[in-house]
Amino acid sequence: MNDTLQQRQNEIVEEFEFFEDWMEKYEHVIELGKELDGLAEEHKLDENLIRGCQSRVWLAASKDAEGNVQFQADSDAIITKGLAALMVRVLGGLPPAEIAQADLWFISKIGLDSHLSPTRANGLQSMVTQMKHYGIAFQAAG
Amino acid sequence: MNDTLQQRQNEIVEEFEFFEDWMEKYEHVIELGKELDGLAEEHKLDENLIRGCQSRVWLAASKDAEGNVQFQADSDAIITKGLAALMVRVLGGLPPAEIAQADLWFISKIGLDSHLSPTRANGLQSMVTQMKHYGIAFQAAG
Amino acid sequence: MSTALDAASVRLQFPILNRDVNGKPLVYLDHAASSQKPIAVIEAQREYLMHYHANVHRGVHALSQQATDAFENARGTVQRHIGAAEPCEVIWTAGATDAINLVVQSWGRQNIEAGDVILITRMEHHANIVPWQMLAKEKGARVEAVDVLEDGSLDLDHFEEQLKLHPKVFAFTHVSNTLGTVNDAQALTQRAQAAGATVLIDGCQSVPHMRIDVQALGCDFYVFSGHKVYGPTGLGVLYGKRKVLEAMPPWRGGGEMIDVVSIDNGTTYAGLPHKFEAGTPHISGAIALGVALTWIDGVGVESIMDHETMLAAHARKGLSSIEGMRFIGTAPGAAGVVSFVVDATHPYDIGTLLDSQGVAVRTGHHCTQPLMERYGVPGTVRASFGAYNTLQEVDTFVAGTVRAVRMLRD
Amino acid sequence: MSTALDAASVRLQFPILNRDVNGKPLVYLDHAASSQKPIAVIEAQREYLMHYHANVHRGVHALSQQATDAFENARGTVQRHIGAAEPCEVIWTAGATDAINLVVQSWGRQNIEAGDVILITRMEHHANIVPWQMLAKEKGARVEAVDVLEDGSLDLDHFEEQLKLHPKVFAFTHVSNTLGTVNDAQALTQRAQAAGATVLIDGCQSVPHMRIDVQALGCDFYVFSGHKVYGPTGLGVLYGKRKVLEAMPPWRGGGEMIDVVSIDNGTTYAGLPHKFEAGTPHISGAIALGVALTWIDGVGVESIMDHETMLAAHARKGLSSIEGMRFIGTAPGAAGVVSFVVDATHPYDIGTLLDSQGVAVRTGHHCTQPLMERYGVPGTVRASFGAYNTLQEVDTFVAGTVRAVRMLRD
Ligand SMILES: Cc1ncc(COP(=O)(O)O)c(C=O)c1O
Ligand SMILES: Cc1ncc(COP(=O)(O)O)c(C=O)c1O
Repeated sequence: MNDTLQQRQNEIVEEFEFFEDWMEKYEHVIELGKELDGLAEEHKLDENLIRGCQSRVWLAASKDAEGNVQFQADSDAIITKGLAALMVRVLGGLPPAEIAQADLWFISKIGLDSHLSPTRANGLQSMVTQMKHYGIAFQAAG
Repeated sequence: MNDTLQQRQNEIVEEFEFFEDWMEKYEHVIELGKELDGLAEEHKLDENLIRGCQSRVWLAASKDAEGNVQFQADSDAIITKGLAALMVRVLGGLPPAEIAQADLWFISKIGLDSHLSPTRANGLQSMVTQMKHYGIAFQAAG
Repeated sequence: MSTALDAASVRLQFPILNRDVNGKPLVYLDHAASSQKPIAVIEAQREYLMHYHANVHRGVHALSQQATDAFENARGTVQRHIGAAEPCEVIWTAGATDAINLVVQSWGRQNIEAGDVILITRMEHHANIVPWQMLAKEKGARVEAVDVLEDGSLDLDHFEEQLKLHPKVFAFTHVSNTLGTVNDAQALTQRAQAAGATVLIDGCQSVPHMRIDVQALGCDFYVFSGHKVYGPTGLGVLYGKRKVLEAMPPWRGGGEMIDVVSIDNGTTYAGLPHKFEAGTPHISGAIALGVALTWIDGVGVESIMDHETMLAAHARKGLSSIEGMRFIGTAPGAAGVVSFVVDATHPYDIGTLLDSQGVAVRTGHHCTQPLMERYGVPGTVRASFGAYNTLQEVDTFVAGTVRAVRMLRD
Repeated sequence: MSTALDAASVRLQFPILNRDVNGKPLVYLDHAASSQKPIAVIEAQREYLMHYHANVHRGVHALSQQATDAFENARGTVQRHIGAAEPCEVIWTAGATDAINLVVQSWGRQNIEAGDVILITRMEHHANIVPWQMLAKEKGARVEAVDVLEDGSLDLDHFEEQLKLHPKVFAFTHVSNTLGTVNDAQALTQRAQAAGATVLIDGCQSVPHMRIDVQALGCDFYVFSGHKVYGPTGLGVLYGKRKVLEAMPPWRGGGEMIDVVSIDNGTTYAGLPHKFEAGTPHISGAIALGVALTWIDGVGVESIMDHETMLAAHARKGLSSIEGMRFIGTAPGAAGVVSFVVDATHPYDIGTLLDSQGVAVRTGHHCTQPLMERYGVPGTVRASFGAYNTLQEVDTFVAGTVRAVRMLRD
């Protein structure tokens, strides 16, 4: 288990402990969505697009100088984008192998797991799968 | 209302009043079936056949010297045949017009109406319809 | 004038409306996707399974007879409810989608030829688009659509234009599930038939809200789904004119729909309605649908329609105060559906925030992607109302939307 | 060895078995036509409608999410129950008949060509005959059948003969609903596939009684109906190998089964399993079927099979004393079905007299007319047993039959 990974998830869980109801939680998620840089229009390419039935998610990834993976994510729905921001915060900059094996327990801990259900039409579940695939691919590519 | 028709139905109802349970009723129906002459094999023609899903009924009709209708009926199932015998007993020998308009209330009175339901697969309901059609046809034919 | 509906007493009959969602009382405004069920419908289905379930038809035993009678009585209830001439014109299907596919694959494959035009409208549900597209592809025919005006009403000039193509069939929705537009089904049917088209009407969103008389409409086919008329899931209805149905070949083969089956000498088929009802039917569903339609009659379908229209008007009024509000579908006389987008917000976000306040609305394309294309939106937020909704619920919904928009924009 | 089933305690779970028929306690021996439902199944369906009904998929609100999860969980239950590799290999249909028609009209119309041979058996239910005949007629192919031996088992020599015709498909029943014959599905599948055929197995009469492992069987398709496995009406299952399903075109068009719908630019389809599930599904039915299969697992399907076999043996023994008794289907290892005719009596009469004694049996051709032809009978009397039947009920049935025959003969 990677310390950074656990620490980041713990931080987020603490951050969300404050909120008394759903609306406050979403308020924060929306804020995170707004703060996330997202992708420039010209990078919203089809190859980066993960089509949910209702909202669209873009995900791009690259390997930095240290061999860690950097993610860029965006969505046309702000709540989806906020949740994507959380994923990027947790997984971004980690080594490929750790991403591939990451156990993302924080999502259910903060009560937003319903957004990641495979039957949810927002594309988030596919985004997480895609992040792990990047991990596997960069690992294989060495 | 025709007296004969009412009288015949009343007789049958009285006849069935004796019976204490279903098995006794059917015993009697079976007896009636066995007593009915039925049709000779060579008269079991397709044109006389009424196909139920489960049992088959044959019905032939002719006009006698007085202009009344005489029926001959048969079935490969004996209970169906017994019920057919009751119909012949009630309607046989009546003038066409009366057959066409006959109200056959005895059937439900003796509790055997389920056998005449249009959803029952024995062909009896179609036989009664057919008897009335003969009434109409002979009436029209003069 | 119909008598005003007493929503409070109607509500009592819907057990689900007592529940909470996300810690808030449920406000169910997703009627057009699927209606909730009154207790009478739920209990009818349970009663059946508890006390007289058996396979229908062909059974000599009492249980089978009882089930068959109830099943066929339900067919009679549907017949009377939609004004069909005979029970055998009512065919049970697995849903409206299944019913349309039956027509397309039986009538359509028999009658549509290469070069033929199939006319639909741009406001159709996918169920009334895709089957025709599949048929057109198979046969080398083509699908044309009547345009929709900005307010969501049908473009009648374009309709007349399209009729000049001599479509073999005109398939259209009586009421739009996305816009709420109520089409003049009788007039459209007459014009299309006069131009030589066979007419199918999608009644999914009309049967829950309006009195239907298929003979007065004059259409050849009329379809609807049980689950949208306070009835069961897994069951729909195809109405067809007897003559039209009789001329059609069967679609599904199997038990019930045959007369004689022989491997060596060929097979002959049963008459209506059984010819189109292969296999063991959805018996409990049919019985429950009969109860649902009887329930609607008890409340009064005109009262239901008036009530829903009133709720929709109230919702529109409340929502209008939101800056950047754009209603999709504003035709006069529209049914109890309010569809909208709000500038600089995504429908998914509004739906999610309403959900967290206990309000269930539908967001997305509502299975009408061509309409989304038409209006240039990725989807809409849709609130749709049923007999059980109240003014107070509409207020909760409006306040929730105002709050959601504020959160998303700030 | 499985543990012996406690029929008395199983019975308690079936409310319908407490009722009277014609003044006598109901003895329900028509399991093969449709099974009765345990209270768990009835309540699951009711619970759903009372507390969390909503249209599935695409909904952002909690109710829709809850319904979708339950619906998809049920798919997983089916997958595990029949040993499928993945949930997406389980397709919901309106019943077994609908499932076979789906295969015939999607796979069949894509793969069967003029001159091709479609192989079935003479013991098939009409559901596994008529759709193939319709396809054969459309394509100019022909339907051939494997003969049935006098004892009701499949004529394996004839099967080998027929394989020489290089059938494109072999469709056969796992267990015969009329004879009770249990076919060696694995061996038949292997032989047929080795000869180049795609294999469909009709599991209507096996899933209620046997442990099924579709991967071990190796078949391409496996179908069954909910209402015969202690489950709901209006719902069936098509299992297909992923690769086979993926190569098939969709059958019904509509909502849920699409990816992008455009009138002008064409339409693309969704992946498995949705490609084959157009329209709103039978949500309450799917959930109830999941519960039914879980219920079977709880009792133990091996125990059920043993129990039924024991009842059938007891019935045969009792009936043997009747003069002129002729059993139709006497192959060793047959499932819990007893079919017979008695000299100089008509099945309809025996059925009617049993009914008046409270005993529900099925009479007629049981949707297997080619078998009736084979045995030269107009129909049979069929008693079929489920987990809830008891030895005492079998005694009532035997005594009732003895009495009926005496009445009919004297
Ligand atoms: C062996 C067999 N196959 C197919 C069917 C058809 O099933 P359903 O009528 O539920 O579609 C049945 C039952 O009627 C059957 O027993
Ligand atoms: C107008 C319209 N047509 C067709 C359908 C399809 O109905 P179902 O999904 O019940 O088959 C719907 C509902 O989804 C609808 O609203």
